[in-house]
Amino acid sequence: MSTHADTHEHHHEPGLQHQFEDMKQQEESVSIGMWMFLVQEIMFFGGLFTAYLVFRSKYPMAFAAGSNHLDVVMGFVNTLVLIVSSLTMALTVYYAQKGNRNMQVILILLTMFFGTVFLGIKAVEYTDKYNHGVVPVTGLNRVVKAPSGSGESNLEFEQTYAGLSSSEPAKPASGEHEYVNPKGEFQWHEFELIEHTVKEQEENPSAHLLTDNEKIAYFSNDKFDQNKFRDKVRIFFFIYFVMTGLHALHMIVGLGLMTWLLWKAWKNTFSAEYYMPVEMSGLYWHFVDIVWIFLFPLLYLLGRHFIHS
Amino acid sequence: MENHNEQQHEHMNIPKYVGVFLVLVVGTILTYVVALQDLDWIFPGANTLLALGIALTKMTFVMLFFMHVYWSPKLVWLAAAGSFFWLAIMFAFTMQDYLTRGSGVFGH
Amino acid sequence: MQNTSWVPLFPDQASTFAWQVDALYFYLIAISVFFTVGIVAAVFFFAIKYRAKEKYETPDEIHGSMVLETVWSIIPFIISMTIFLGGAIIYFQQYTSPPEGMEIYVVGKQWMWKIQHETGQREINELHIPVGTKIKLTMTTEDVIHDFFVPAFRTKADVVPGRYTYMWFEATEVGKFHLFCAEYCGLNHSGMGGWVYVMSKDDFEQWLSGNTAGQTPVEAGKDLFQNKLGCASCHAGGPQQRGAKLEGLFNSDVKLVGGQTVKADEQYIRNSILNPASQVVEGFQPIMPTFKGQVTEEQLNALVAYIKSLSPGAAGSSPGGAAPGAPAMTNTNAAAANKPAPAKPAAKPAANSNK
Amino acid sequence: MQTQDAIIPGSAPEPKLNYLTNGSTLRSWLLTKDHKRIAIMYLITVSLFFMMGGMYAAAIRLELLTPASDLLQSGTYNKVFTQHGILMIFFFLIPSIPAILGNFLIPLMIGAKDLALPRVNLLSLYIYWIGGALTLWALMQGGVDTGWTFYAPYSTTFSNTYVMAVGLGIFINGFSSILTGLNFIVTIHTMRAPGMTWFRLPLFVWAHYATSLVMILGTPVVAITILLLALERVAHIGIFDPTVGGDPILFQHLFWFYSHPAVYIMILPGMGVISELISSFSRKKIFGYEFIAFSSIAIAVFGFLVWGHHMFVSGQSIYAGLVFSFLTMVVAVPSAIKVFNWTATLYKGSISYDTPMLYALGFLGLFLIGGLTGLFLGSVGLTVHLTDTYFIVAHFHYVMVGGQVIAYLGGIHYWWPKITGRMYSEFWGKISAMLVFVGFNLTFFPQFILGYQGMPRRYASYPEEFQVLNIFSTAGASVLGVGLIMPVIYLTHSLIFGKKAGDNPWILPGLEWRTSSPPPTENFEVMPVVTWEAYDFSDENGLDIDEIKRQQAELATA
Ligand code: HEA
Ligand code: HEA
Ligand code: HEC
Ligand code: CUA
Ligand SMILES: [Cu+2]
Repeated sequence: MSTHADTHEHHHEPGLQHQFEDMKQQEESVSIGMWMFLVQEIMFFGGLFTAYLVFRSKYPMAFAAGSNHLDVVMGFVNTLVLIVSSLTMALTVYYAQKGNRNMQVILILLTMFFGTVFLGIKAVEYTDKYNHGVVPVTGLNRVVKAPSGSGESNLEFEQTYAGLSSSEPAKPASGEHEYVNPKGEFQWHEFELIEHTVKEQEENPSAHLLTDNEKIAYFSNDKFDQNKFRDKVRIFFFIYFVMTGLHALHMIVGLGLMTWLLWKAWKNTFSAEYYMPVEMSGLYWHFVDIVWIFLFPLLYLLGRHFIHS
Repeated sequence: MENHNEQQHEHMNIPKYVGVFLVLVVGTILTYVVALQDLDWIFPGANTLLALGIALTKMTFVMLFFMHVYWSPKLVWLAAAGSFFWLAIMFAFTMQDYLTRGSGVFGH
Repeated sequence: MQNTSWVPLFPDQASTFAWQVDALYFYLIAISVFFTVGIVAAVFFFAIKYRAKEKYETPDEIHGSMVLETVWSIIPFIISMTIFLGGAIIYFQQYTSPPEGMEIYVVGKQWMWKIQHETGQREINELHIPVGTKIKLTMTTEDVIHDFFVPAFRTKADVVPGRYTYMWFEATEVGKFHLFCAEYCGLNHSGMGGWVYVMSKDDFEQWLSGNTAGQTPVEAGKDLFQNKLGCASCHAGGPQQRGAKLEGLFNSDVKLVGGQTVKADEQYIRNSILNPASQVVEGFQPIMPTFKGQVTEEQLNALVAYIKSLSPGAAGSSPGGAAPGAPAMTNTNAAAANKPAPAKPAAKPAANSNK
Repeated sequence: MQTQDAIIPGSAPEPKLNYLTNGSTLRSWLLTKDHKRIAIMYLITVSLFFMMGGMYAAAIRLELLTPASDLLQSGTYNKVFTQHGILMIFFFLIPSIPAILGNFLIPLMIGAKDLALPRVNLLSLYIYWIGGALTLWALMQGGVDTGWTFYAPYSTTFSNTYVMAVGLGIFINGFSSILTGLNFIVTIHTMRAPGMTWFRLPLFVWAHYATSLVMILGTPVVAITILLLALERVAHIGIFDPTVGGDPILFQHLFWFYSHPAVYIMILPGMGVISELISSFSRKKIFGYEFIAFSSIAIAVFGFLVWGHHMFVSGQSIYAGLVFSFLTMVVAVPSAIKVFNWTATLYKGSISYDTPMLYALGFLGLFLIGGLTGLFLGSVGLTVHLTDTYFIVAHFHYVMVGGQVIAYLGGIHYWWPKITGRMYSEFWGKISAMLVFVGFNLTFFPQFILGYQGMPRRYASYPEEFQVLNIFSTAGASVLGVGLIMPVIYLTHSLIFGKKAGDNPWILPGLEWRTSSPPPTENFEVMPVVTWEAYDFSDENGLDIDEIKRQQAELATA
């Protein structure tokens, strides 16, 4: 495309690889390559979004319940943090194009700082989920001992367990829920909203409060079944963990990239002529931001309005 | 988006970056506030639709200005648009099955 | 009604769908032959006519023709639409159940078909139906996906865990037809099949009233063992054998997993059939499915009698009346797509399945 | 470099080193960034996987010789066909033409020094090796028995074989495919030589462009699907497991979203090869160049709209079934256009019958049958009867073996002199091509009949009335096996004993024929400038025919 057959005098430019004729060709190649990579990433997350879509349309109430359990404030703050980091990233590119080393270094550090804050908040959230026993994998939740005095038999565990789960939401005792979870299993005790909805639906059969699918999926022998509902909430949390987990993994890779950039910027590598690495890392960083822009409403906000109605 | 059209020929500068940033912040606050209102009276699912609308707008801003798609060659536009088109295919054709199950194949 | 020609080319036509599917098939064969013969003939003709007279000579250039391109895009498109329409019409019938008809419930399970008639009769790997009657199947599975396939009827449908699927057909021929499981379902997928018996309406009435008289318990047991219940698919001996050897079993001492030894009396045999997992023979996997609820008390007695007859030397004692027959499969007219509470996969050690 | 002289006067002297001789240490191979060396390393590994897959095929056919499952117990048989499918599809057929011939030839054909991202290219080879090694390890440990389609919930909850390890191997391998596709797209966009406009690109390049699109857009989805499957297996999370609210059909949607487009990854490159072969051996510009080029893109795009045709009886809605059936018919049309254009190219050509051309003609017939039987399967009412029977087995072997593998063999023969600088034995080449053709038809044609009869696939034992046709099939497979082993022998033999081929043995205008054989590491001594159309056999194509003939005569007497 932009090659010239006659000249071979191109070896003066920094960072030009042997297979290219000139910088322009190289930049174009790298940029297209990065965009193709992002396309690939979009499809990768796309599979998860499809799963989200399918299950949300199957079990909207369970998803709302699960979503309401998430900490909106943390999600909200995290969204802002990521947006700030996107701004600093964009400015990094801006200053790299200007060849301003100090600003680059400062902004990269800031970007990394906000990225780390994001991950930190995420870690707090995850720990919280661990403590509340809503990690959908058995064994990855906090093990809660039975109140002292209870025997060793499984039966007794189950009785305590059943008693708690069907009663009003477990009372906070010294900041913790008082439930029994010997194996670190998935826990779910919040049934007011759904039980309320079920009742309304039964009183008013023509209303569309539950979907046809839900009218089967949450019921056993025509009665609302907490266990079946719990399974569906568990699916929400599974999707939540896979999506945010994969997103966090991308953040970590992004931080790695930033470290490398920092090193390069420190050595003052970038200039108006050569700033591709910054620009490309920026594309990646913004992409990860965009994923979160969708995750926030889809995971944290989807059922909020039920609480307030 | 309209008010950014005149930037077509000049490059981004710091005030503009900050402007985009503010749009994103406002969008985030808006999406949060709106999520607390029950919009089901408009039509069921209005909340979700609105939330997605805001998210799409935010995404558009990030892509156009932070990722410089606005000034990029057609191929980049194509890649960006194409991948969302493909996502749409995946969603639409999967849901076309689920949403027509009731009266569908194995249904009575 | 088995096809007996040396190289059978077409399966029996035994349902109302069969001729339609066959007609579509012949239509497609005609199209295929037309295009294949046309193109292959053209290739041969060109290949001979225009073979290089001299190596590496250059013929005249031809660039292409818009007219031709249009023609050979539009014609295949039109033809393919006729194919689509034909298929769509048949498909619509196949998967839209008629309002009236005889309902039969089918449950797939690794690796057998359990069938229950509205009147309560239960069968395994066999389906008896009357000719000329619309049969509607309501199907599900206890474990993985299977597929109920009767080639002679030209129809099939997957059975999916966690929901019900439906299919229907109307048999047009009296006879015995293959029933296959067509969706891969694990170890004994190829053994998961049996027969569909299409009977005249009178015969079917006879069958419904359970008139299979004239057999001794041993004969009846043998029939159950080899055909009706599919025990032989595991216990037949030979390299396929996955189940324990039953010849000489009666009154012998059996070593169980866990070191215990028990005497194989009637009670033991009975228990092996109803609760196979409770006493697993050493050296075997606990794969034998339970037959609780699928065999009646008389059938159980017949089976025990038959298994005893495999050990001629052992002293016989008459099978005693034990607990009354267990209730049927729980699969009654539950709401469509209601979860049929599939059995948990039998004792899968977590360590194993995590590979 | 005599051919270059015609374009650029005063070019460089005869190259001393070619890509094979430029460095002979193991390190110089393993750390190479040269696309040609990477292609050779792919060739070797991919062939090994093909042989393994072939041995599994032999085991399948031997077992099916008799109705009972006597040679292999059903447990073993299940593993055998699963591993046959997995190795053949993910580790042989998908990388076959793109990673070997595409890798080797795309830079040569567009006049570039290398692919745009050589390090990414090497990375993709390593990823392929890692994924392959992991899979092989899992097969040695005990293998996997889920079928290559990994349907849930069998794969997630019931199978106690090495599903995770094999899944991980395929997951990793997927990224090799993604990176190759990415590299091709970038290369085709930015690395074309001056004058090499889009519509001067050989159709082989167009086909690879389309293939790459599918690789980038489809492969990530199967990656995430396998990831979910693995999570379901370890954590019993309920996304595919119906006992806790999951949906096994969702797995099928996600799987086929990739795997139907993937069948076009498995045929488009072959179609690219055939376009080259038919044009070259009729010595004519291909008929309807633009139509063939755009039909590749159309296949890639429409290929994403039809995945539900694998799920007609799975429990998806009647409406979805009809839509997918309709679109399946639409996607067949671009393939039809290609077939007609290839046939028309022969018209008034100057056709010679070297081995590659025999393969090309074989492809035409076999792909035709394979594709037309695809229409049987796309017609939903008929598929209800045909699905999961041997009819499908026959269909996909016709398109995959009769199509892509035959094209691959044709391509290997055709470019063998370019790749190695040596000529293979025409005599043995022709014999083997014919054995493959006959053996192939004998193996798989009876399976159409078996399928319509109702013999289900993945059966270790089958009712006796199906035996006769199965015997035919097994007999055919042995002929096919012999036909396929022969090239391994005579091609290897030719490496040392073959005649020197010369730079342009078939006297063709393509850019890849205008450099030396084997090409130098930098591909061209002098960067070419393209002034001719694709497949230009006229006098304006800048070839010095007399010089080429002189070189050939020299080689003949030497
Ligand atoms: C290289 C791989 C390849 C290719 C190219 C194709 C091509 C096609 N395939 Fe195939 N297919 C597979 C590989 C492939 N397939 C595999 C591996 C499976 C099984 C997977 C599994 O379950 O394990 C499968 C299964 C499969 C099914 C699912 C069957 C089932 O499980 O129920 C269907 C259904 O529609 C189908 C259809 C088609 C169609 C319509 C085409 C079309 O693209 C074909 C187009 C070509 C032509 C039509 C020929 C040329 C045309 C003419 C000469 C003109 C005449 C044309 C008209 C009149 C339209 N295929
Ligand atoms: C690229 C894909 C590909 C290729 C090339 C082949 C090649 C062959 N396949 Fe395969 N096949 C599949 C893909 C492929 N297959 C898939 C995806 C399935 C479905 C799996 C599933 O259900 O999950 C399948 C299933 C399948 C079945 C059905 C099994 C069943 O459902 O029960 C059968 C049965 O005949 C079969 C046979 C053959 C034969 C005889 C060949 C022959 O063409 C092979 C000939 C090749 C060789 C013999 C190797 C070449 C030889 C050498 C390089 C020399 C060294 C070799 C020896 C010394 C032996 N295949
Ligand atoms: C899926 C395979 C399978 C089927 C079908 C099957 N069995 Fe079994 N059977 C086994 C296996 C494996 C064992 C050994 C392990 C055990 O005891 O559970 C066994 C054990 C037994 C035993 C105890 C044998 C001993 O040596 O102590 C009896 C009796 C028996 N089966 C009878 C039957 C009868 C009667 C039927 C049919 C109604 C039947 N089986 C169907 C697999 C099967
Ligand atoms: Cu059940 Cu296959
Ligand atoms: Cu397909």
